[in-house]
Amino acid sequence: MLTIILILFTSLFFTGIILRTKSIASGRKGPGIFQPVKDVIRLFRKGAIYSETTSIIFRIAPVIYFSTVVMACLVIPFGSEKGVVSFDGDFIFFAYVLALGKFFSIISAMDTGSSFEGMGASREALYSMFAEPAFFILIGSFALFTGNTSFHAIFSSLHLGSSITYTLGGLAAFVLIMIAMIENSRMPVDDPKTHLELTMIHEVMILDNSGFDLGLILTAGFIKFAMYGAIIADFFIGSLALSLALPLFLLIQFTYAVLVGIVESFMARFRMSHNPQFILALSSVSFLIFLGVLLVLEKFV
Amino acid sequence: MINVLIIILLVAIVAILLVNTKSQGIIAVSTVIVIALLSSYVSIKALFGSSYEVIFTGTVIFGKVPVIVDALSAWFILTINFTIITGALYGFNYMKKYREKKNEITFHSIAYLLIYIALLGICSVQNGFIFLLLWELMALSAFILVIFEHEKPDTIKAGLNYLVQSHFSIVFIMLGFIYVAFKTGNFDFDAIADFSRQQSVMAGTALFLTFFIGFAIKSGFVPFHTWLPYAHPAAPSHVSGIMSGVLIKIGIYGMLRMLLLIKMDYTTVGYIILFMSIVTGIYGVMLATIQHNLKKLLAYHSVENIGIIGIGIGIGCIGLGTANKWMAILGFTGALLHTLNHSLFKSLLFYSAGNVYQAAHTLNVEKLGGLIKKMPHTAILFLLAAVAICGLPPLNGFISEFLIYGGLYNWLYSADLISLIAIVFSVGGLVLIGGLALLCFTKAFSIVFLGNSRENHHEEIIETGFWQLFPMYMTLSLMVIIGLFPNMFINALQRPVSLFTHDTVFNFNLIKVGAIDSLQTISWLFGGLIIFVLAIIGLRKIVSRKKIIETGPTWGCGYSNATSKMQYTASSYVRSYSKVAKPVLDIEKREVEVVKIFPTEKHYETDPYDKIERIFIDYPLKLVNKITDLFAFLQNGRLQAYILYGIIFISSVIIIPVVFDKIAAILHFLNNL
Amino acid sequence: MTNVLLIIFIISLLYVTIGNRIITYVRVLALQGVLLFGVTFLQLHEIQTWNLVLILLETVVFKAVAVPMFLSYLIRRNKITRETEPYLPHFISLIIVTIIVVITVLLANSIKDTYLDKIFFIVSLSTLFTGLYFIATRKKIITHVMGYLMIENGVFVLSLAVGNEMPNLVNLGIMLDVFASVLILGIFLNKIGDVFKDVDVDQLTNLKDY
Amino acid sequence: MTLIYLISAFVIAGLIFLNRNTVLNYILVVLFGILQTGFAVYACFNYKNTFLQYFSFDSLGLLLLLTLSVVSIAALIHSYLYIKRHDETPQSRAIYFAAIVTLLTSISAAYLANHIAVIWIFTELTTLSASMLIYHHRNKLSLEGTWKYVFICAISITFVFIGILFLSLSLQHAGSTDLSFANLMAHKDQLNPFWLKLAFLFIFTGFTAKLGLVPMYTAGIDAKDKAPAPAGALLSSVLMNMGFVAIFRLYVIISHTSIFHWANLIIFIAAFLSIFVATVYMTKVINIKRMFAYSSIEHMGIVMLGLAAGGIGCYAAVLHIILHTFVKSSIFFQYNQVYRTFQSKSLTHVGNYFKYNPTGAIVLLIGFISATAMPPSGLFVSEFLIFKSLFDANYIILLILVLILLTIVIYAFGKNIFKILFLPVADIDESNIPKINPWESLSQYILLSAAIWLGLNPPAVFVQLIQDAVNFLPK
Repeated sequence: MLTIILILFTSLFFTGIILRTKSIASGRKGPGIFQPVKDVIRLFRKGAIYSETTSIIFRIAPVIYFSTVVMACLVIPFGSEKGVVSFDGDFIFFAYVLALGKFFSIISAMDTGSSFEGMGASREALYSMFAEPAFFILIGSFALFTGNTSFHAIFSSLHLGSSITYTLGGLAAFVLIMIAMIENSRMPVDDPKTHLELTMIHEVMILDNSGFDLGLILTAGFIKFAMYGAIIADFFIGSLALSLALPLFLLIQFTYAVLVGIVESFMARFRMSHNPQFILALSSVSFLIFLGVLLVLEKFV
Repeated sequence: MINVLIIILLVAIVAILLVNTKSQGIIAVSTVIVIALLSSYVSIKALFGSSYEVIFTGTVIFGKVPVIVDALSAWFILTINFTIITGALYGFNYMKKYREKKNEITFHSIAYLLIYIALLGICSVQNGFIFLLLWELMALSAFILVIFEHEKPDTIKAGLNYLVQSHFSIVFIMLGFIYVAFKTGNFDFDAIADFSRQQSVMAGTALFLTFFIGFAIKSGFVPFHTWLPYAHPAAPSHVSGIMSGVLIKIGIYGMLRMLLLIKMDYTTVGYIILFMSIVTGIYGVMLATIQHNLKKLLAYHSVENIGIIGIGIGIGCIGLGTANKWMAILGFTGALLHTLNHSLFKSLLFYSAGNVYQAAHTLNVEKLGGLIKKMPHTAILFLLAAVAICGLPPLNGFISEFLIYGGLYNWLYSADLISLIAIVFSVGGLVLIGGLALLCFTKAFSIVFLGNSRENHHEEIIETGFWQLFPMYMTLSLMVIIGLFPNMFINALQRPVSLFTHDTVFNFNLIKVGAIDSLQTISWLFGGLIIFVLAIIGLRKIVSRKKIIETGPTWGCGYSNATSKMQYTASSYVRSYSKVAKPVLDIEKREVEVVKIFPTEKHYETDPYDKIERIFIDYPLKLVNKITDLFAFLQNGRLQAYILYGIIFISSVIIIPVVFDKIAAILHFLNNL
Repeated sequence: MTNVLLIIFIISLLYVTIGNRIITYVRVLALQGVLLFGVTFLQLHEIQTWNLVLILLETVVFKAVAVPMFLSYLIRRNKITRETEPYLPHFISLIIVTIIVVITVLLANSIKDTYLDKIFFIVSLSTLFTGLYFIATRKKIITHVMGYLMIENGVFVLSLAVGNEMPNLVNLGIMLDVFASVLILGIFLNKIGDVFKDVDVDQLTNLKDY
Repeated sequence: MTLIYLISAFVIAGLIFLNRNTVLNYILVVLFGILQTGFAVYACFNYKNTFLQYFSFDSLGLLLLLTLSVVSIAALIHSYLYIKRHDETPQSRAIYFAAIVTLLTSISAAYLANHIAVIWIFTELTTLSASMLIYHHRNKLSLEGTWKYVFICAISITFVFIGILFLSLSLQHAGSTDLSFANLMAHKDQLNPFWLKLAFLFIFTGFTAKLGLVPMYTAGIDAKDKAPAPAGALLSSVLMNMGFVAIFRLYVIISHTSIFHWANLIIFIAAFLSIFVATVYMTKVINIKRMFAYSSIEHMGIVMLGLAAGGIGCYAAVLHIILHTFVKSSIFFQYNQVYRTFQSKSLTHVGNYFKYNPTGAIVLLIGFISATAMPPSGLFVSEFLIFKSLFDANYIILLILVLILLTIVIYAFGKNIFKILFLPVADIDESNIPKINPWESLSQYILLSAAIWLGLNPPAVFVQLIQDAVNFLPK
């Protein structure tokens, strides 16, 4: 229960922090931390305009997208605190429920019959497809490491002892961040601030959404960010007492946001044709982690 | 009971031969339903305890014929019954468009009944010889069903291809039975058990692998899958539905039956099956993604799903081999449940494809589009089936895949290095399959049903009638029920699974084996998800009550008059994918590049082909032709030559042994030197 | 005496192979018929009328008179050209037939059997194979018939070689065989003569499968 | 009775040949039908008796005689239909029926003969009568076919005669001259193996012309192609059985001598080559009739495989040849209807038969299923048992090769049959396609269902007869 509240809370200013960092980095004054949230609220108040090409799919897709993200948050624990629900193999549920959301966002993009949105959709589908194995192998290796198959059990029984486990943790964090980047379609895979529809992925998919729906989608985006932040945080919180855990959590979320901001302001987006290799590289990194785990457990004979 | 069924069948066939076309359909459907009710009654009893047994005294040649419906048979019979019924109902309405082809319809109805009986028989008969008879009866009647539209050469080609390959399968199975009979002098299934009791484990494994190949051909494991992508598009949609939903599952049944009977090195076999299945799954979905023909795409997805089922079986076997009970339970439960699930959503998908075909008279996705506005029911049904087949919540596909994942993660703890690698690759494979399926079905759905129509169809596209949609909704409802209340079905699976784990029937609710335990929670979550979605939709309604909701053209990014031709096409949707997957695929491109400043008609078309087919089918056929050509001179019409053959035969029979003796003598002499 | 006749018989074979007119073949066949009668007659231990009649019928009447006449009738009727158009030049045929004889001699030599009369065996086999060779290397259809008759003669000699306790039944059989086959062949030869322009085996290669 | 049968049959043949009156002809034909049936029935009641010293109703002979009688009735009916349609001259009709009567009679006599020379004589007779049938159409091609058939048969009959001479030679070592099978059996231990080998080799090679096996099968194909379909049915079913009987009777004796394995080897080689040749041409032919002829070759190969494999294979071989008789004859009868529909025997001009004559199409379909020995046809049983016997006798490699070949056969056969049945041909004028009376297919249905019934659920007496036929062979 605690996690979902925290996630919602952090999601309020997460994107704000990113924007702020970027504007500072580029020497601008920039909007306030809560600007994105304000935008969203305004959007909720607006009316909507739908393309006459679109069908029912286009209308329900944003809702489903949003709900899946929220659903996914339910299984995320907070350190030793359980999530709202926790069961064996809940990370499978986590991944698949997000996939459901993606499915609908893709077909809603295709629903508009615009070639640009189709382009975005196909990229989105491809990249997420490549990203999934990385995530599963990563969690799998930690499941092996801890001997549990649910988020909560894994994180609560995860204690990084030797130096090698720290490197594993580091690698895991890196992979997770990257996955988060892909899922939230940020640098270096996608650039939300580009001006050319041809080079967008996520932004171009929602070109035709407006009003309430757009609001939902953006909100979902914020929550997603915070959610992944939470997972990363869980890696390091482990079974700390709440008094330490809480600030640590916030700190991690903050640094994560800043990191994203910095990356976005000092890096250029990869070429589209290079993205698949990059994403597949993540899978191999997570496989590396898996081997590391084998090393730790002395499975090598 | 059996006699009753046979009598009903014969009466029905005679009746069909007598009455007119319309009532033929009615008779067929009603017969199917009656038989289904009877067999379901028996099977349900078998599924919850008392299994049904009759033993006929056969002839001297093939011994006694036991007919036994145990829990495993029962599960498959029930699966078959449901799809057969929906298929019959759907087919009855589907065939209304073809009423003028009287003979074909007569033929078709009889074949439908025959294949149903054959399937039931295969699931229950326990005598190898009769099994073979029924097996081929099934193949033949399936062939008859497939070639309904026999004026098209492709249909005949597909049918023949199917027939020959299923003959290969029967050859392998036959060899298996002959081997058993050779050792034990008996054809019924007890003999197989005796065999594996007497012979070594190695022999058992060999025997199983022989059977496995036979059944793998039928159920379309890579590389034996090549008949599927031809047979399914050629057949009428309800036939594709039952073929992909039921027919290929009978192969799975065969494998499981043999697993029960034969004692073997389960671990090795498990690894073999697991490996083949992963390859099958990934290869199937990889080819599915690049297909343009909707039914062919679905056919390749059947291959993929067989792969998933196979992964389940493989895990189960390894579980048995390594005495990891929960793993075995999860594996087999997942496999069996996925068998049911796949038969549901795949038949539903084929039925929808059938509706599309009858409305638009084409299955080429590039020519379709925007159908959701014309035929909303079909679109929604297709969408939900697609969601299910991608294994996404909250539908049934997720449940079975979840169980299989559960098995894999359950394997982790008891695993050594090799099996850990195996696990990683299976998980990776399974996830990849999921991802590709998502890519593929987003493509299929959105190109066929969404956006605008890419071609103006000469006649008005209209939604199919209620009675044709009714069986589809039946299927859908069962899918939803499995998705939301999986535990009912899991409980039904206790007995079949406990046949494999060789222990007393256990109650899943009492034992706390990880994945199965969490199904309860998951069904809650699914419910929650649905409610949440509805709530938000409600909220949106409330919020945007007095807001202006208007419609306009799609935002063309500045370009004002976009046409439907400018929409994203299927090939362009998967282009980046096919570029990545080039080495595996085998796509023939034909394009006219833009040359001058004012370009003329430019065109670009791709034609996907199956690499494995090139290797395993086309090349051997070429070889056969080459060899036969070498001997074509024999019948050359020259009398002298004909006489010469006789002389050559006689003289060679006389001379060759002599020559051999001489050579042997010389060699002997040389050795002595 | 028998051996002399048999040797003449073999010589007749050699003569056939180099004969370049059809009529020669017919004559040789007649000669062979006579020779066969002589041989059989000498073989008989005691004269039974019935048996004698049979042999007379089979050899002189049939092989030496009826068949040759019939053949020459066929030749005249179908206006068959007088040349025998072999595929191979004569001297090669001669060599081959000689080789055949030599081989049969060797073959017979290798067989140790008291019941078998060697020289008969040699003659019969060489006749047999010469006949087959004859069929294989001649163009005209009528020469095929002749080759066939030659084979029949060989078989006849063989039946003598086996020893003359042959049951009459079989004797009857072979008579019937020769008779029937010659008749049939003759009839169809006529037909062929009617249907086709010239009676050449190359005409008869339409029924084939490639 | 046998004498009466033979004489009256030949008399009937002569009468038919002589008179030119249609009605009288058909009356005589019917008479013959009755005679044949009566003789068959009579044979059943005199099982295991011997007549005229040269004929005996043993089990194999009886089985095949019954088969022949059944098929011959159908053949006569179809011949009647055939002749009626082809508005033949009285003369050709007379010759046709006379020939067919002679053929059937001499085949029956050959089945029952217990003396190799007698078999030989009747074989000669079959050649004569068959040649008449083949020449029925009196055109260039039929003439050529007849010529080849007669010539090849003459040569092979000579081979057989040489074989018989060698046989008698080897029998002389046993100090006996009587060539009846019983006598040979009695002296089986004293027979001289060397001459016996030669004898078997020549007799086998000679009879392959009738049996339709490598090496002398060649002319038989042309014969079956050129003869009218009803006659072709007889040539490719009962006549082949005659060759089988002849070889089988000698084989029974060989099987008790030292050269048994050698003989088996030869049979294996010939049989396998036959199947191979059949496969080669099944993939090549465009002439439907020849395709069926090649399929017969393939089946004879399978039968001989079963015989040589021994054990249950011998039983299966006899079963197979009987079932094949029914199936193949009905296919040939049906072929005639196909020809009437399309007026062509070339695959390129024939197609979508299912549309024009469903009843016949089903016959062809069932025929195909039976001819390729797919379940649930009867031939599957026999073929299955033959495979099993090969497996039991440890000829695994051979078995696998054969299975591969048979699969190719199924592919080729299926390709052509489905072309005939289902694929429409491009330029066909549907107006002059005759409507074919379904009842004409009745006899074919009866034959096919008989094949299925005998295969799947053989009556005890039938099984017993086959057992008796093969129980002289070593188990």
